[in-house]
Amino acid sequence: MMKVVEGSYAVAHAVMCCQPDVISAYPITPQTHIVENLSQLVADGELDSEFVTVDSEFSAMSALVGSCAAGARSYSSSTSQGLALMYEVLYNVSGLRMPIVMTVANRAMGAPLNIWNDQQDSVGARDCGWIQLYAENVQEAVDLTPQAYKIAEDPNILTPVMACMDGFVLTHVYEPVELLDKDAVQKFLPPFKPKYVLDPKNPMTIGAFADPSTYTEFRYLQFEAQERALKKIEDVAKEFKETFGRYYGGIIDTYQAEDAEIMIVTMGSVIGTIKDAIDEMRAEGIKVGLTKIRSYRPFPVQALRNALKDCSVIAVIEKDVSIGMEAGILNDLKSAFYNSKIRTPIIGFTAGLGGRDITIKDIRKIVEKARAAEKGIESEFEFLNLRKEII
Amino acid sequence: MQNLFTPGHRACAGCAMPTTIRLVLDAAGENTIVVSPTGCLEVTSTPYPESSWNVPWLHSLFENAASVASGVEVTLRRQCKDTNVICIGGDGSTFDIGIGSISGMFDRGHNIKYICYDNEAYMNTGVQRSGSTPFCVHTTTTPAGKESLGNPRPKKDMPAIAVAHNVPYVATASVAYPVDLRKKIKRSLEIPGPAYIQVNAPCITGWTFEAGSTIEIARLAVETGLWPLYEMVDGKLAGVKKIRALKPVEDYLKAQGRYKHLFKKSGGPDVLKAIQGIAQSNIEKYGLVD
Amino acid sequence: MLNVRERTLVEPGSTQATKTGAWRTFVPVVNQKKCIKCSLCEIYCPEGCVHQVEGEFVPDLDYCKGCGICAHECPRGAIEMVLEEK
Amino acid sequence: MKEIRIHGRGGQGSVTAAELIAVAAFGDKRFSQAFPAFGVERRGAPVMAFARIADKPIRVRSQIYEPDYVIVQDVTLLDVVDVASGLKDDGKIIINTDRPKDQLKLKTKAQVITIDATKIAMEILKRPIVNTTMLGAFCGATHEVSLEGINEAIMERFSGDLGKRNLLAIKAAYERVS
Repeated sequence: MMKVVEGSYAVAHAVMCCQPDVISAYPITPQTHIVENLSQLVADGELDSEFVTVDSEFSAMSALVGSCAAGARSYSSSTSQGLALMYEVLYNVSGLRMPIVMTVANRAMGAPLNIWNDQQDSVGARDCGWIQLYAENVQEAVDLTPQAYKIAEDPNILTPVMACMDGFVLTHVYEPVELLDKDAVQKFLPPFKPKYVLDPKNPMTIGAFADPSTYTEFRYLQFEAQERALKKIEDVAKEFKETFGRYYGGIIDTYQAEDAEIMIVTMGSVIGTIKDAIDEMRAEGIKVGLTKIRSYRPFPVQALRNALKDCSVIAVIEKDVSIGMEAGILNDLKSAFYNSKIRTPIIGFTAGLGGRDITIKDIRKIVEKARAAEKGIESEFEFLNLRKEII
Repeated sequence: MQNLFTPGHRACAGCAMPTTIRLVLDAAGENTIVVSPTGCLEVTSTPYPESSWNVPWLHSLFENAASVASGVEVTLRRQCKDTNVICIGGDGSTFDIGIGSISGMFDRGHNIKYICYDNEAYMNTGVQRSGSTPFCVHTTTTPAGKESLGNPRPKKDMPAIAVAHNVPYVATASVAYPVDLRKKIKRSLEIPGPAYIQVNAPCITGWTFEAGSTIEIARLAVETGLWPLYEMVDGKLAGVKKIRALKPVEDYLKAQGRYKHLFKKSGGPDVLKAIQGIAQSNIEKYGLVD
Repeated sequence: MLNVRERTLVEPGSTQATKTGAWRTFVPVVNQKKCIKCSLCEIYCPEGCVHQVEGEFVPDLDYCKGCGICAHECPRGAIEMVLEEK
Repeated sequence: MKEIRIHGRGGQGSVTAAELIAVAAFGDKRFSQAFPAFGVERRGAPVMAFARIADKPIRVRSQIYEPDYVIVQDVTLLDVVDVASGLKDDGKIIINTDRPKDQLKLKTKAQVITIDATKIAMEILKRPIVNTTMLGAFCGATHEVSLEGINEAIMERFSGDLGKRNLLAIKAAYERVS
């Protein structure tokens, strides 16, 4: 039944429905309300989990390597500096094929220190071997949680998943949400039964070192698993729809895209503002549409080629910057199109860094620039709303 | 007092931390470089484009202040400069996430004085439990609940960890005893090598006590034996502030919202006895009462 | 005008540009007759905004946040926290 | 869609007020959204919170710049914050003060409504917390959310005696304003 609750509470409730055996997380704004709500659920006996109050994010993820190896369904959540402090462990977790799920409450990276929203943290970690799914609103962040476990724990996938939601914008907003039903989630998400665990009766070694003769093949197995995940993410999204009646797309989703001349490509909560802007512009006869990236890793190459083959110009809006080479999504999209026949002009905008607001007017400004770019690209990539007067 | 930490910082009204900082800097003087980890002090004193610091100040991350300070100190030594190098961090960065780099700094014997303003939880992120949170305190990650009486673990003994690193000067201090605090800062600067000084700095937002009573709460912590004031020089007890009129721990606990649940829940009285026991063991261990 | 500089460099003591006095609802009123010049209010003030002006201890109301520590700690009760009429 | 901005100080419950508006509007079978001004909330420092009410699901994620309504919990904020900035001319601003309107330094064409919520809160709640009382005034002045909706939201949030006393304070403010 729909209720107005804080985003963080709704996600904590979703985590509770997945019944993790071990939760290990360190406080960091704007993620803390998630771990606070989980602590209260444990303290009130509503959630039977071991909540490990670790001394740092490095230890938070390290503890889960242990718990997962011992056979526990394991959960953490972090953001920004904390995600970066986990970096070494992120590679370790994906390398050991551990199906850990982490909610990332996306926040800017320092320096300069900044606690507000952007997506530099998780986009910056795109090569560490974790699947990355991005929610457009609180309902999707809730729904992503059980789906993430179902994807991660599939024996053919066995890949950790980051369920990303924009910090503050989605963690601290109160809006109507359908909280998950624990029993329905238990049916949708079977118990975690890993094939190999630390067990004296079957004393396997986990984490041996690989020399040049085998290391490549380990990496290839991970690479192949993420390829398979493209279909698994779609299947799980559809299965979730049959059980819970909600669908926010599989690896991508589209909005008013069928006859779109100008196509916006983005991910995360800015999508809400963009949909309102599109409705406004469509009413004025401007053929603009949206293609949402729901899975950033694995990157939906084929799906994007299909969705974007007919439009006349593409505008990528993203909340990260790849210093030295434009930005994350823009890089990936252009490389995804290079060997295809698509020669549509693509222009990129980095916006909303460090929590700067993105309004409907900003979206309309971008669409104007995109229309102009159809005749010839003036600038391939720019910082939206740069305050030149303070530089 | 020297004006080395200017007003206009964004600490909560009634916060003990800026008072602590002003006393530390007043004792250390302007020939001092301060390195801070992320935390309340850093966020409230350096909101770009402003800073309260009238001494050179450097911040990098939450967990590496001691390592960063080590780099500063060896460079100053190389340049034959005698500037004091002081780390000032909260309990989260000191007891938990930064303890690794602190251990390294102590172990290498740098001439760095590490001051911890201890408000006994992660206050900058909203009162979550840290290694410094005392027994059975309510925090947002160790909440009092139907099946919980708050923090299940005792406060980590950080001074003992410093002593175990053969740190030549280790002391505890309190914002309620400014003369004692300044004396200990000056003494740490006179003894070459690393030093660790842990200052009790109550947090009005996190501990929830009556407005204006911040200093009194810190005084009560000392007068009940829960915050022993002592100095360890080369690992041996070298000074203790005696408690003139010992007070029951209840006087201290009932003035704070973070202990409120102990006065309402059935398991409360036993915990109150246990906390009185902690005070008693401090009294015996450090000889706080003649 | 603000000029964003490398290494987020900032001038020392520049928080004085922000008058945190706007935060208070109660203001300390000092009865100079009762004051014994012990300077505890100056020492304990978290803002460090109590100064001696011609021998009298006075809070600088540009910065006083009205926390009440000075009033609470004054050994002679010379400071009273009063709801400020602005 | 109607947009609301609430002004207060750290610790005065501005975010809770925004949340309660959103819960109440949803109880009235409308769609709603509420969020704090993202950032650090220091005890005593001026803070803001926001709410939106609409007849279809709210998707937009940007801040609010031209509110239809403004609620000011603490009149001392008028000296430090431009509480009426962006307020629509046909909007309303509800201020907790015992002083007459013309004594308030306010630059707005919108309708100014004053109420001594502190007095009501002290009488009924015995505490100077005015966030719930101001919701009664908001209800009475704008009718954007029903009194029943606010009452339901309050009873869901505060149980027992505290809940009942909050309802009384809200009713008193509601009647004083309408």
